[in-house]
Amino acid sequence: MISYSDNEMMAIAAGRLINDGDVVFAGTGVAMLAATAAKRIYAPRAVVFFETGGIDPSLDEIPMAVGDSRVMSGTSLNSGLIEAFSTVGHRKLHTIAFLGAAQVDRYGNLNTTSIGNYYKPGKRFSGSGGACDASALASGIIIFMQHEKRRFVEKLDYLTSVGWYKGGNSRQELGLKRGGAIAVVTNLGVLRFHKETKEMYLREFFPRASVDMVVENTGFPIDVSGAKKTLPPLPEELKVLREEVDPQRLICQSDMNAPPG
Amino acid sequence: MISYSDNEMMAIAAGRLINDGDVVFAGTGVAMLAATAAKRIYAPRAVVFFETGGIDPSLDEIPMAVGDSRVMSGTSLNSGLIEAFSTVGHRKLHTIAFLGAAQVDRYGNLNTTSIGNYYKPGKRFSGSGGACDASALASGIIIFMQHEKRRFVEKLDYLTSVGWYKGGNSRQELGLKRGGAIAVVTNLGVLRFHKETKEMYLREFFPRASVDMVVENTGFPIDVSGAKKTLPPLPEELKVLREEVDPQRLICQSDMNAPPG
Amino acid sequence: MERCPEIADKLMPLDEAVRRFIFNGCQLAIGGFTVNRNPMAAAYEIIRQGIEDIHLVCHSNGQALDILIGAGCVKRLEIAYSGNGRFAPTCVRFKKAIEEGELEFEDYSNYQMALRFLAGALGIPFIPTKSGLGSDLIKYGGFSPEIREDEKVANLKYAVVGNPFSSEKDEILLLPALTPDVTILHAQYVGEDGTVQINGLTFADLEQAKAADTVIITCEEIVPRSFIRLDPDKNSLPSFFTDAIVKVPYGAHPTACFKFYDYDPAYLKLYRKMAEDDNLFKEYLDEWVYGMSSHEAYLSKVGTEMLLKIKANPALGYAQGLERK
Amino acid sequence: MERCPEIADKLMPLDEAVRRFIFNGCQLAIGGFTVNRNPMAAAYEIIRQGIEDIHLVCHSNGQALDILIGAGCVKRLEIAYSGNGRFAPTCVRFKKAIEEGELEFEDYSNYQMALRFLAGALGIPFIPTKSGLGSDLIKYGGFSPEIREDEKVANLKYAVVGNPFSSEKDEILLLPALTPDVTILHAQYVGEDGTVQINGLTFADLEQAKAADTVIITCEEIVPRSFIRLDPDKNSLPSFFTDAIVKVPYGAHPTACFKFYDYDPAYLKLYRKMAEDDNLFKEYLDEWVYGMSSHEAYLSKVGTEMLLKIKANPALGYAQGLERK
Repeated sequence: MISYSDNEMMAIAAGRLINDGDVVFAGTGVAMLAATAAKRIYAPRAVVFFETGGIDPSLDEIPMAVGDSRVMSGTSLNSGLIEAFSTVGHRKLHTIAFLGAAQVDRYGNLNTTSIGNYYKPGKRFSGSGGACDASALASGIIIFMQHEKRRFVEKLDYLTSVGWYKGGNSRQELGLKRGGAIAVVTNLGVLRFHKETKEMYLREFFPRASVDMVVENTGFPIDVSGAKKTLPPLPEELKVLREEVDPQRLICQSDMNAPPG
Repeated sequence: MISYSDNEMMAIAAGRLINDGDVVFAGTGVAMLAATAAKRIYAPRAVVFFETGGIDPSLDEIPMAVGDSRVMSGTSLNSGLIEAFSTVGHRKLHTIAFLGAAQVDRYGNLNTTSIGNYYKPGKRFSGSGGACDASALASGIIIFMQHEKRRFVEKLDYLTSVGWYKGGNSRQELGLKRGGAIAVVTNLGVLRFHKETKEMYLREFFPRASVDMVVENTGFPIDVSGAKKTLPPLPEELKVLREEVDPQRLICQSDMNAPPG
Repeated sequence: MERCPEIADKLMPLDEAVRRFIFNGCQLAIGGFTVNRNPMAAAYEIIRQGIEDIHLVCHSNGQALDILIGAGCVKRLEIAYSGNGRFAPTCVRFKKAIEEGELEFEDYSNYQMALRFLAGALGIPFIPTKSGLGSDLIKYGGFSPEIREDEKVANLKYAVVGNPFSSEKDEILLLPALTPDVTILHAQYVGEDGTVQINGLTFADLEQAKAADTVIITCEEIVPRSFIRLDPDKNSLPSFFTDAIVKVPYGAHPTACFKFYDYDPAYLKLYRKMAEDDNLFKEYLDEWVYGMSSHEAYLSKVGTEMLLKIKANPALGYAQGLERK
Repeated sequence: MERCPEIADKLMPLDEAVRRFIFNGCQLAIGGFTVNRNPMAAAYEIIRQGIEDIHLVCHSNGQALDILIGAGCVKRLEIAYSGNGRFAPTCVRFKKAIEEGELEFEDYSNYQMALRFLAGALGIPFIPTKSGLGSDLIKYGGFSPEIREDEKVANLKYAVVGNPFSSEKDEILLLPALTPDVTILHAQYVGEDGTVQINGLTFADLEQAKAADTVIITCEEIVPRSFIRLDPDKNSLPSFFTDAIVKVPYGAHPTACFKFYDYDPAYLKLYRKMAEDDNLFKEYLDEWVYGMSSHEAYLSKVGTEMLLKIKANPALGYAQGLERK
């Protein structure tokens, strides 16, 4: 049995959700691993791009931030924020955004702003960055989280980014005509959203996790009735991740890095 | 006595109105001669640019249209329409636009659209192009006209571009916070606008013209009380125009070319 | 074309691109400006295929606009400017069509049209500007209420609103976004990876492309990936915005293509002369458009001598000393 | 500097540029993004000159933002993101300042801030977007009514309006334009003609510059006119938008400057460590900012060894194989 890190399992599980031809809006850390791995393994015609404006960089080394010079190198095009975000929202593209968060609620809404009173918070995070925009404008978002009760909450301290809002059709009624949360990928498994109610449920748990671990670490009741065990990382998936995507092992070898908070 | 064409006299008279440091938005024909001559003779630190996006081209040959490749050659920057028009309106720049028109009224409003019923006109011209925009947004416009009664009219058939609107403060009241018509340069002389009323008056008549010719060819009563004869083109002005600005004599040698209508 | 697996499904001949993507009644935007980089080969092909009832949305598209109108392909027009510089202060067939009441038309300004394409590119429904306040561009809407019910026509030409961020009275125009069914651009280069590179001024081409549902790129050259990716700061559009890529050398003739060739003054003068007369214009179309089986045949008719005369000096981008009187 | 008559009145040393154009209470925008092309030398000089009460308007300006806040120069902040990638998921001094209630602040998103700069650049008072609907970015305004009376603060954080061009209910956000008093960018090149060229991603730099009253450009190199005009398609800003041009090699250190140098991971880690503790951070400022007579002195302290390590491979734009853990 091959050993692998949480980050590797998460990147692979998320990468498997990408379809060929998707235009993938990547963040940093595991999100970038997942996006790059997806393109190299599952979706060769996917295009990876960054909110800073870099489209389809060669990514010979893994960037440490979306402002890293590595997202400008070997690109199709170097532009800027306006171009990147209008691409995220472009009606003719199927755009998928990878995002991290400090808190998520059952409808896939995200908090990356603060805990406690907004004006004098107990804990302040980095803020929206492009998360609010990608959540509003992309065809869908895939969220990376550490699976902890304090992060999977009944009510967000601050709603930075709209997922399915209040469930049902409420997102559309806001005027957001497409998009919504596709999945939450955690160190324990993959959660999806019910078609009608838009409530989160457990779809897969990772080989090293269990349904009970998910229930214990989720701060709201969660449907786990249909959950199945995830296929572990395949040797060829790990090979691409380690040899092509992150040869310096900056992200692969550790657990999930740099989640807000 | 040196002989010179109407176009040469007009270009020189208009060029003399440009100050060092002005950012000059040039059209084609005489406007381009005037802009280029101004930079080479009177205002070396002026910058000439075009609505198509070309900034400070070398203009080794005179362009025949603002879309001519000659406005993209040797530039500081090649951009596009959005950049060019936002430059025209930029609050920190003193921008002067050179425009032509088929009709002008006493307040320096312009028609480049049509004569007669708008929906089925007796005569259709090219339309606004950038004229409406430059008139609205620039620090000032300088207008080139053939001096004819049918062009200097009591009422425009169509108001394409706002000069001083209805005179007085009416331009400001529209919400246009700067700009207005600085001068009309015709084949007969230079007309300016009264400070308070914003009504057109004759400031200069060209050496080959007279006050009477201006009165006869203007379709509304015009104040000519303070008019003075223009200094004829100086040898050095003509030398620059003919040898540097328009060495192929495409515009210099003819009378005013290509006025709409 | 087998050398380009990344764009294999987008590379196609011109007739196929027009057949697949241009349809009767479509709303169409074309790139270029007056005498530069008009997608002329595509315009000729649209005429040959007899496409009708086009709703053309233009800032200052000179030559392609005029020939599409002249050939009867255009029913409806939103326009800022129809002129060809010194070659036609007002485009001739456009002028005739308006004066004879043959077009549904509405006037805007160049900045307004560029901003409307920008709004479409940004995916926002409108964009504000001060340009147009007080002018007859606002006073006279060109389209009838029936036309305004068409889903590709905004329900209002403009809206004038107060600025909610100002404590004083501050009125501003809102312009409706444009989202054409199809945009056609002529570019210098497309890479084997689908990246588009336009050299020189881009006019409103990029906004027009990003605003559209479908984008056709005709280009002078398909170039290796290594060439197009050498300096990505110069590139114009990533592959995912384009739907058809067509290699058509001299595809902008008789308009110019910066660094490749200049405009063709003799052709533009001939065009103008023939356009002035209805019968001569029919002859012109028969001879230069319908009578041509392809753009290659058209270029043979233009002739090597002229193609050499208008060949651009690559250092300057235009044909130095070209006879232009 | 005598070689550049065209820009003689704009070329100046860094201390002069800051002294002339940055003032207490000014609204300031800075270019770059998280760990890239922050105008760090300018930020250090602002701190050395003791500028106070700055109103900083930012999308994601990581390192410069954090040090300006940490040094007490910033009173008011409009912000989308304060992080430095892996080096500081949330910028440390920013985080402390917010948690301790030391800043007047208001949150936006990156696109919202970029659009607000775009609106300022276009000279329009507001710009619409769908991004933000339903979020707490709209629900919570950060500024008090008194602050909103300041002429550089919009009277509303947002306005939600109906789209007048839609027959159905269609709500949209309007964002107020930003027009900073000063924008500072760090660029790779400025030509002797004043043309600015930025290589690689431009982030929102160009919109920030065009939106501002005053623009300071720090740059790696002043280059001949013949070099900067070789390919104008690559250039970023014409001379007339800039007010001060300052040559500061390594002026973005410890952030990266594409094609010139990478970020300095060791420095960023040291910074983070010292920023975590108030006393250590004072030491850091004394040692690395107040104690430096100039950026040259600062670079000597960084040391040749590190400058060589972070030197970018010009073909790649970054330092290949740099130790980044």
